[in-house]
Amino acid sequence: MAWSREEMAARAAKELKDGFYVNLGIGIPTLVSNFIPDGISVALQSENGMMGIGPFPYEGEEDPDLINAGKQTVTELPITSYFSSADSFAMIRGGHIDISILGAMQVAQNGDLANWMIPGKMVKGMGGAMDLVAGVKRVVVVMEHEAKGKDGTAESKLLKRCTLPLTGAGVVDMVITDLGVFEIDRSGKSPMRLLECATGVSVDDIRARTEADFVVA
Amino acid sequence: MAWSREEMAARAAKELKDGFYVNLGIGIPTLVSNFIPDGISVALQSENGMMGIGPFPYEGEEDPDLINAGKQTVTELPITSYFSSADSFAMIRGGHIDISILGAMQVAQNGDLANWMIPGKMVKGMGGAMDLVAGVKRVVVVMEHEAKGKDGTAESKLLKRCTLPLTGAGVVDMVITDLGVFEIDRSGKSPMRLLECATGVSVDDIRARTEADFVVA
Amino acid sequence: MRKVYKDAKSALAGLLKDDMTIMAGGFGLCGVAETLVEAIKESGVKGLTVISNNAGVDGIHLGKLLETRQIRKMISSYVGENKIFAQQYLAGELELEFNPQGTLAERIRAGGAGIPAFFTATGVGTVIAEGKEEREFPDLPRFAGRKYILETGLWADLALVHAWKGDSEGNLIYRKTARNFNPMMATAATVTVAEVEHLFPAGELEPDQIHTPGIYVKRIVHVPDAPKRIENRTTRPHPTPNH
Amino acid sequence: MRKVYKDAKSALAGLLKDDMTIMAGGFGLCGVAETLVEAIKESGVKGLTVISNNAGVDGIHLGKLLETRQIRKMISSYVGENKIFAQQYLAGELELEFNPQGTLAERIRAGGAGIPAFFTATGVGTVIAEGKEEREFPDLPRFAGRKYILETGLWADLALVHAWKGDSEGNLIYRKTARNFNPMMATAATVTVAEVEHLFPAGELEPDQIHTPGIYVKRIVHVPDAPKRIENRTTRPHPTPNH
Repeated sequence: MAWSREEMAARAAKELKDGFYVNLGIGIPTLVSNFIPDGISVALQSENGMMGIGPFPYEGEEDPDLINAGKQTVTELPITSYFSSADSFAMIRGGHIDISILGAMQVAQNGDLANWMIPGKMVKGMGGAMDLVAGVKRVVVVMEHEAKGKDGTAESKLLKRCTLPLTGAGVVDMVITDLGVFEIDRSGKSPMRLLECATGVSVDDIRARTEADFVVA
Repeated sequence: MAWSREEMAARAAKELKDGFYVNLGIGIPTLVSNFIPDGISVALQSENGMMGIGPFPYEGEEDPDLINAGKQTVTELPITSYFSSADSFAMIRGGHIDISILGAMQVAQNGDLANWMIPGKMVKGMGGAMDLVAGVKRVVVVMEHEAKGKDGTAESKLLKRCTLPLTGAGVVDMVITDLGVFEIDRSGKSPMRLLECATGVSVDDIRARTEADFVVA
Repeated sequence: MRKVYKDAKSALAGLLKDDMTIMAGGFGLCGVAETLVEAIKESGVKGLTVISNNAGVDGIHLGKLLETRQIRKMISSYVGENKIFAQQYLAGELELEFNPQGTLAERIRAGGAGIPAFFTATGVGTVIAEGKEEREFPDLPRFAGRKYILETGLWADLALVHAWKGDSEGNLIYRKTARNFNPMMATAATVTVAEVEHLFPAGELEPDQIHTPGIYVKRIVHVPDAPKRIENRTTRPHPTPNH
Repeated sequence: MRKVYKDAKSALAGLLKDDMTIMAGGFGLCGVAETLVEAIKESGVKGLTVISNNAGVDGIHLGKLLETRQIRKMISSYVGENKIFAQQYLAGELELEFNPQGTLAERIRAGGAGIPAFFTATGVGTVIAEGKEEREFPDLPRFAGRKYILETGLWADLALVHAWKGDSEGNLIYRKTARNFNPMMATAATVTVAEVEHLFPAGELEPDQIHTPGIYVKRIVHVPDAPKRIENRTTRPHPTPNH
């Protein structure tokens, strides 16, 4: 037993507070917008220059001038505003976005994050990821707990130290995996803490499948 | 004989070329807009956030939201755009304005300019003057050749070295006074050159009333 | 509508404390948040550091806070319109930090944009450069051959901005040269409070025309009767009808 | 009307030379100056350094200049959509400089704004920081307690931007997320050429809504039939009528 992608997204959505300005990464984080709790109103930012992302357009109503950072067609909301890339990253770098929820290849117990390149593979580029993790007030990673190899092996993605090139050093505040929820103290004063186990998952299960050191909250 | 304020402004206007973007300082420089040659079209920038300053409004049509950097009411033109102070000085600092014509208390033969404070007197502030002289492609000073004291004494304002605190070091390209027109090589490779004498003024007149060294072009 | 407050006093409630730093938008008396500044005066908060291009004029806008001696320090580019300012400054009762206007504007933008410091040629060789790091960039063709000084980003506890139109989300649109310092200041404070001449429900402002996205504005107050003042009224005569 | 050119080829006449640096606006295929880039392709100019957030996709926009091997180097933040890019890069035929997207945007803005260098926390502790000056700012409360790296301003020989509306003075208005990198790039090149979907005489655009003042645009060309492409078409079904 473990959380599904939807359950991970739903858990991440609980980190949102009313009035938050939010940047969601590609993949599972995108699903978070489907689980925003009742009574909570948030605005979604897209780093290509938009605050207030609406849902996908109805078929036939796609606007090539209206896309999100994943280059997907989206729509406007009553709160929407547009701005340049410089103004968008001024907003991100300046610490005005409340929370960024994004995926990762690896997270280390000290908050280091790797999610942009695998040496030896063709590098696509970091896009806005380095800016987001450096600038946003709170960074929540949502990822599978382990990387599954083609040969059936599984390697923990929650590590003592990242082995892949970093996206940011000491930038992650929380990690939500299919196995549980971890809190990281960026200052390094406290060790990483396991806050919750996924349904049907025990602390021992998690210990067995985690390279990083953690304490149980 | 010497040039009047209007003649100095008219001479400065000859430095404008068709299509130029221009920033005019307060005082004699403001008069330059009355002498723009036929067939020449320029756009006047105001550092408080406007490109394309129009004439003063008709009486009764003043708009408190539409002022120039001298806090005078002005009007719009068909070419007008507005922008923030940060964007305005990005335009100035970035070297996009073709020419700045401004007044001065002192200019030195190396292009140093002093026009913002007199020690011992209440300092009003430099406003945008330091940004303009540092950023604009070409800086033309229009000023009286001498400072007249209350006791009837006259002191040259065109000096070997400025004695007042500087607005900018090595920033002036041309000086137009009531006595003549001088060219300065900012790089310091060539000495200051006298290009023109005002109507009825001789080179000897100018030498007698100028502390700075200059050669005659 | 959680951002909308009924008046200036309530919009500032809980935000004011002695010795705080406040940014105040405007150029001269154009685009100033005069209603909010009036409420600051009435609050009696003191020891203020005020970041504002100008210092108001005697008895108007920031001039009022000078009269009441609520301001301890001004960070400005030009204060020439204000006699009380001169008196207090010469008497040593008021601190003053002059910044070139473009450096001031950029320092505010930098603060809001997460940039702790930047290099500029403005002020090199002047008193402004004293004590500041100076550097050349010979490897950058566009910038080689001259000197630059390091200037730092500014940040305030509170920013007061004035806009023409605003909506309940905090989105703002400024009008003509009343824009000036307001957009940058809105980005560079822990809390930004906006007064707007016209207040709309969200969705009424065209998203491409919004100058300040609502994320920057925590509180907003409608000031339909805000005074608009002219410092230097300059006009030309109407053309004669038989012209 | 001196800024208005009849087509993309004439708008670029005299501006192109081998080994030049060109900025190209757009995010993905949104807001790209595709007509101007097509004219660059037809000119045959080569050895280009192109500053653009992305590299087009195979056979479209900058993808065409990759096919013709006119590009020597890309300065970008993400090139994942382009297979030709990968091939040429892995074969050592193409240089690549990755910048974090926000750093890229700010470097362009800085170049246009006369700022040779600025500090940012983006990339600290990563490969991006290698060889760059690192510094802390303990005296600035907003910025104390973390590290920053020095990034430099960018400048190009030519910038190509795409706007929704433009006028004969060169004033531009962008539409929705097609704005992206275009406004900064317009400010950061020796010559900026704009293609606009709708061209107006001066005076038709509202001055408060202009995103790029005409001073930045030297040449402008009307492209009423410019292609608009969608990379990832995502939709939801229409609500059922009896819903």
